[in-house]
Amino acid sequence: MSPDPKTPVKIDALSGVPTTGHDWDGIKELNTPLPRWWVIIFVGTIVWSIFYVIAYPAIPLHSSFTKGVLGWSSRGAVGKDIAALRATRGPMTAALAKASLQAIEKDPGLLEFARAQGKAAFADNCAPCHGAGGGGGKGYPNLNDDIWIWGGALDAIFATISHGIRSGDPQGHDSAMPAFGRDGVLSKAEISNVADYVHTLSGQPAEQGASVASGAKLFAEDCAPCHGVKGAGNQELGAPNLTAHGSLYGSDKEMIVQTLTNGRGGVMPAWSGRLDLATLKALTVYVHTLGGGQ
Amino acid sequence: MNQAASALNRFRGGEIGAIGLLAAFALLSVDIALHAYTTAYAFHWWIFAAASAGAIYMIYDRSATRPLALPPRMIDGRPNYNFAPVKFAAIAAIFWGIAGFAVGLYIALELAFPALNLDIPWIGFGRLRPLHTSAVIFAFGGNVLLASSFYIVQRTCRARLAGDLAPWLVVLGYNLFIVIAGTGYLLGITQGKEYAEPEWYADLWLTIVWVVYLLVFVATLLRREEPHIYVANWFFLAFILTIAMLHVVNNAAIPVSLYSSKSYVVWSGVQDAMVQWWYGHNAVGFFLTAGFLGIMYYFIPKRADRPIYSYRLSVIHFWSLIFLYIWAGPHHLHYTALPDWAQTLGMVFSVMLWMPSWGGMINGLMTLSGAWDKLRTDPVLRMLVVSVAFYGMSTFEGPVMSVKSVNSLSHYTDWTIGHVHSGAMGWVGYVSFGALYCLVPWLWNRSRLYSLRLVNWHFWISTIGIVLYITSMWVAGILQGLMWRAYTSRGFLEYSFIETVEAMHVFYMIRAIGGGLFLAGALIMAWNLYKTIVSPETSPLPSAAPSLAAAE
Amino acid sequence: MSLRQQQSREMALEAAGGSSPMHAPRQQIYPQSVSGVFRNIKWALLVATLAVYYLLPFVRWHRGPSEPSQAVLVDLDHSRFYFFFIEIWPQEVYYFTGLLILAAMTLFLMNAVAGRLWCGYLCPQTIWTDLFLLVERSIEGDRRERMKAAEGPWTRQRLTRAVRKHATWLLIAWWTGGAWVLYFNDAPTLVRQLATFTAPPIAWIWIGILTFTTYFLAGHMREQVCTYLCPWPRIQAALTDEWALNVAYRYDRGEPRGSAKKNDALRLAGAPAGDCVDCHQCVAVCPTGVDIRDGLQLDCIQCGLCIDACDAVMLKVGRPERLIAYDTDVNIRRRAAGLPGLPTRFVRARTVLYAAMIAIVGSIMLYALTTRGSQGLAVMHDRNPMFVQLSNGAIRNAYTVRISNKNTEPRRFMINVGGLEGAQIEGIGAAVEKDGALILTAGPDQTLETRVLVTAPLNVQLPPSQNIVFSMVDLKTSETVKVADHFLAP
Amino acid sequence: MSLWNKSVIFEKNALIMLIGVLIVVSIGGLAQIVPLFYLKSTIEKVDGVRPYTPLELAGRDIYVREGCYLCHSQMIRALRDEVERYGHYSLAAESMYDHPFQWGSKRNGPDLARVGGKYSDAWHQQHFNDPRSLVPASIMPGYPWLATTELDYRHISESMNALANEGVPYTQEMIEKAGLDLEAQAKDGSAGSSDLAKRYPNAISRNFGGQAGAVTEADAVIAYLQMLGTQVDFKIYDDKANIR
Repeated sequence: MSPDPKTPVKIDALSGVPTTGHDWDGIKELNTPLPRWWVIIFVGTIVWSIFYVIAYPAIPLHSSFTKGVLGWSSRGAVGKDIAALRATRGPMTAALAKASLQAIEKDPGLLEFARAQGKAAFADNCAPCHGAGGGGGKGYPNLNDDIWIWGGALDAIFATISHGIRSGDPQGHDSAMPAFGRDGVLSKAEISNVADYVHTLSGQPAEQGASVASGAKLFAEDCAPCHGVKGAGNQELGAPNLTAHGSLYGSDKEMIVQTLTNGRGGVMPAWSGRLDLATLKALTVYVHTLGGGQ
Repeated sequence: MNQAASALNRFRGGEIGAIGLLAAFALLSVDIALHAYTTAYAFHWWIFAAASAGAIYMIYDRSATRPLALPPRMIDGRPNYNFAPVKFAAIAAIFWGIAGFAVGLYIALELAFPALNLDIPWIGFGRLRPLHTSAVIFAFGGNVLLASSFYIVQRTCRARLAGDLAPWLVVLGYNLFIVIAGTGYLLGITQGKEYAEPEWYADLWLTIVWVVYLLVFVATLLRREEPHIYVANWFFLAFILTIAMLHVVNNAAIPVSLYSSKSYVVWSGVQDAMVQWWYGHNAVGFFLTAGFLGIMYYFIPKRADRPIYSYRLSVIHFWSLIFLYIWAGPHHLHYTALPDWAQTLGMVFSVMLWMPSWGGMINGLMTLSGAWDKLRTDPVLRMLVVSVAFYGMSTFEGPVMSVKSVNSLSHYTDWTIGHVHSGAMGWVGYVSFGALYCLVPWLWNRSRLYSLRLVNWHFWISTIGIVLYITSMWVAGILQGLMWRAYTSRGFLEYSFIETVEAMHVFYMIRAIGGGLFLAGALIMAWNLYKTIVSPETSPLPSAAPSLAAAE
Repeated sequence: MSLRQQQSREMALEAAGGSSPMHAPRQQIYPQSVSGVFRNIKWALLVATLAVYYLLPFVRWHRGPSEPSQAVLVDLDHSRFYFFFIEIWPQEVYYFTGLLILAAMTLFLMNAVAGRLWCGYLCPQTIWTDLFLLVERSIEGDRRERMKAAEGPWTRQRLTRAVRKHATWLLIAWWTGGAWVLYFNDAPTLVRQLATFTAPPIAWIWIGILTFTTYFLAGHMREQVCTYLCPWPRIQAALTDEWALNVAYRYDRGEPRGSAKKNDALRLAGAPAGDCVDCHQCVAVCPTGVDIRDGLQLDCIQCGLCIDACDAVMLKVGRPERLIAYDTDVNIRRRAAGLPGLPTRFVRARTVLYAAMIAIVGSIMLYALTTRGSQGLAVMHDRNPMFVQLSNGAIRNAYTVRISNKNTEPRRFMINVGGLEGAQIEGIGAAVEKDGALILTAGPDQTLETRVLVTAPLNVQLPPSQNIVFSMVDLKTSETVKVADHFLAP
Repeated sequence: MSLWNKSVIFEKNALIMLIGVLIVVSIGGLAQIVPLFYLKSTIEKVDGVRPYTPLELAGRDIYVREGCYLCHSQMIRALRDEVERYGHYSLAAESMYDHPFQWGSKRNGPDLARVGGKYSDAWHQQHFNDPRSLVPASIMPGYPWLATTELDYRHISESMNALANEGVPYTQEMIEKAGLDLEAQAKDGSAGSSDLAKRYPNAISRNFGGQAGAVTEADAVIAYLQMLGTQVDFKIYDDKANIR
């Protein structure tokens, strides 16, 4: 401001700079010009901003926005970053595809890599049914324990993941628990008896009024061919071990009756077409090392 | 009868109107309190009812003793300043400051020792943190702003504050809002927007108070005896106006029912995020920067007894600051689902903001050239100077942190917390302490503070506190950011999240010590100011004496 | 009146006259060369600090075959920081908090003792500006010559001198940037890469940035950094007290100032006469252009050069030295009142407080550093499922365990679980079981992740959550770390 | 000269200054906020994002009430390590029914944008009761009262009505059946004639809180947490189409 004509300009004695002539409650203002460096840096940041705005997506328009001459976007960039990361992991992935499952587990480097990759693949593909940590749920096996229907050795797990169960894959596991009740093989009473017997197999006490003995007889005739005489199961046939604690569908009698009546036949997809060999191996090793692997 | 009639005659039109409105509001409050869905909500409306009744009583009581005519604007050609609301706000500021710092210390300890949450709903971290932020920003900072803006606008306009009851409505109403908001947080009443947690009814009440604040302020400006408006008042005006705009837009909400404390903000998702940080960043920009720059523009030249360094700089930096600040919000949302274009704008405007922010710093510090020796003898000036230095540091750090690549590391970490506190403790805290140390003796007509030695102690102790706080949070933030993005040589994430939490423990303890020292300093200040007020000696300080004491 | 004030006054008067410039051009300061005690101290510090800065990256320190052999190295790729015998891992970065606190307290202490010691003697801005001034002086001549040239036309000589000066500055700036990046990579390798233009782009970018900032700040901005930009001078100025030593002019001795001859005459006549001969040498040598005789001011970085300049003059005119000297506020005031000066009090509440804090923080850090473990153990319990029941009914919990070996040779560790009697521990992958414990081998400076399964014995009543302790023992040194966790059951 | 003279008009007239300030501070907000409403690219086109079920909404209200957003973000940034740690970066569409948004600004705890389905209900229950009984280094407060406090959902339909007025696609039917839907979801679909799954595709119903009897606040919060980030199927989501 050029000083107000009505107010006399005074020179500040100490700095020798004129004031604007005003006085508010004893406060005056000097009329010092702006420091040059301040103006230069201010203009500098503005110029820099103009360049930046031209280079990057910045200005909203009527139905779109300026995309920036560099063609950069945060989502595009993170895609590239992840692709680059995958690329650095490439040699390990190749090694994974080449090595045998047993060899992978013996090599600490490969194992760590396989577990990390398996964990990510598991979260994407397997967790929806088996739970985030492979904890399983009703009808979906817990992969952390030592109970395996189709086998918990490395090769068996690999086969199950690759080809699935009742998945339509010709190499997949394919057998089903018959529906003894629905198909009229056993009567309701017989089913109840068998259920009573099965209930005791895993060490649970028999229920009140249970006819364990007649159930045992029926079991030997109808069930033992698959589940074995002692009910220990048969992984070749996918027949669960009935003596184990915990069961896929629950171990109370009602559940067993249901299973006997309607049969069971859960489905696991075949992954060999969808996932590459390295990922399949990684998944196998991951599942095997969750804790239950045989 | 006659007596009653004459008593009635004593009431002014404004008082009758106020009593009527308050009575109606009291009835409404009771109705809502009786039908409220939750007891917490009912509790708040009982407070409203009690406050209305109390206000009616106070107006009635005052009318009996006050002179019939409105207080004159001038006595013997000198302005008859109204300092009573200023005094109230100054004391409220000290009270809320201590409370806010104490809660801050407690939640800092909760992060170091989570057992301190005691499994009690009301004192869990999630409920106490908004209490801390609101108490220090809005309760402490807000009352400092109310006190100093009402003081400064009167003195630099040489005019009595506009309104008779209105200034009281602003000061008391604002503190009522704080009580409602603060108790609400403890009871779990929050709308879940950072720094804007109070629910719809508290927001509405604040809107009323704030509009009256704006009216009082502008009306006082219009009454001024000076041809020009002083620069401090430009900043106050921009602060009051912009906060009103931000508050109304950000808090637009639909309540579930009149009888429910719950409401849902009308904005959602990405738009709400943008509105929130448009508000949130400018709460910093206008509440904690523009408002406190107004304080600085008065107290530094006044205390140093030197002219403002550059009028031109104040013009340029004022307008560029308020124009640029409002754009900076999206830098809180870098790499989020906010579209890239908005992030870019947030970043470049934050960078451009650097020099306009520093304009305030230069004007503050260069004003002291020629009075530099006073720093040795006047610890209050010392505080004011350090506050401006911290202002300079955090307004440099801010643009740096708004750069996307820096932000990708710093965001979500304690670096942000450190940055905020270097601004909050160093700038806002110190400039407020400086203002209070100036204001209290001036308002209560004391020639000096009770003890300058104690001011020195406050200063030395709290500087160490700030050093501990900021250094620990800087390192903590950078460390946590680095740990989050650390990869093993095989190309997998190196640390689980909980390991990064574990690594914070040491820093949280150092931070708590720093916060404790800062609180200790504030307690020293409170004692000092209390002793200043109750000390019997009354001869006014010659240079800074108000020309006339307030009549009420 | 300082140059800055003079210049702003001219500009403002001009502005008042009508033509209103947006901003004030800067008035160049031409500090004159000087010699003396403080100049020598500053030269020594300049040489010492710059030598450390430029040469430190080349100091070797052998740690082992797989480790970098640079004494001071910030290895960002592997997130390690090496400082001679110390190697800092990311989770140990809290040492830097200690260092920052120590640095702050040291600055505070320096301040309480003698004001802006940092600004005057140690700040990089001061040191590089001094270096750049040295170059300027040796090419363009001393103060008078430079001022004369600046006022005159652009002659051939002036042009060549300017080119030589800026080229030298840029060279120094470039070297400064170059030294900086050497701290982040193996120095000899990087030097070779830079020489053959095969260095990574990030190195070039950083060299570019530092070249620019050094050239700009030390060559052009100079004292403006201290006057306007840097917050530290204000804080420092606010932190000194009346007992701190500061560079000050002794009014009582100096005033009334006048020419040597005139004052000698006055003195003979018994009239009051000061020692100051008003030669302006103190102003001429000042790197920030202040007149110390105006008292304390914010531009003064307290480098002491005016003391040297004044002493030389005092010697010449035969008056006692230290008309300008380090003095305390208390004594300045006492002398003004005609009282004798008091001895400097170094032991005061503030100095003791800061020294105590330095001692406390320093010893905590020393303790932490000497007792820091060379091995780390982190345990994370599985969250889903939290436990499993095995076919025989036993309960098992799974943990992800990461061990780290901070030494430079491979080590063997044993991991044990305590707190759950009879528990079985089983490792997956790299772990080998032996006598109910796990044996792991970790390579030098490596972390190793493994999965550990803990199975509770059958027939034991388990609470929903039982405290257990993982311990990790170095099989050679028996160094042990322990980490607490939980064993969960239905 | 002229510039300084012109600026004087503001400082001589309070009302002109008021208007000047108002104009200057309005520009930035208008330029940044308004386009977010009209630009179609702001919110990605995705399938699967539905409004919260009444139980999830009640849980979300509790999440807000306890101030969870102060320590937990719900925003996975488009950065490599975040995508690796938490999953696909968050989309704007995923929070389009969030009144208010809960992206957060500080991570004292991990991001929760995709916590849904990551841990078991039982883990959440115990973690709320006593976080350090599961994670010794956790600094989270305990929330034991959630499991013991009955959920107050008398006014949940009013809440949904308020949200519907703000544009959340709650139908009249959803609002009317809110109470039933809530009970159905918390009790494994057993609360009579509720077509929860029809109204809210992919809504999971089970006893989230793990306790028999009345619906508790734990049921609601865990139901909310378990659905976070699970709505968009990223196998069919087209990243490239939504770069903006």
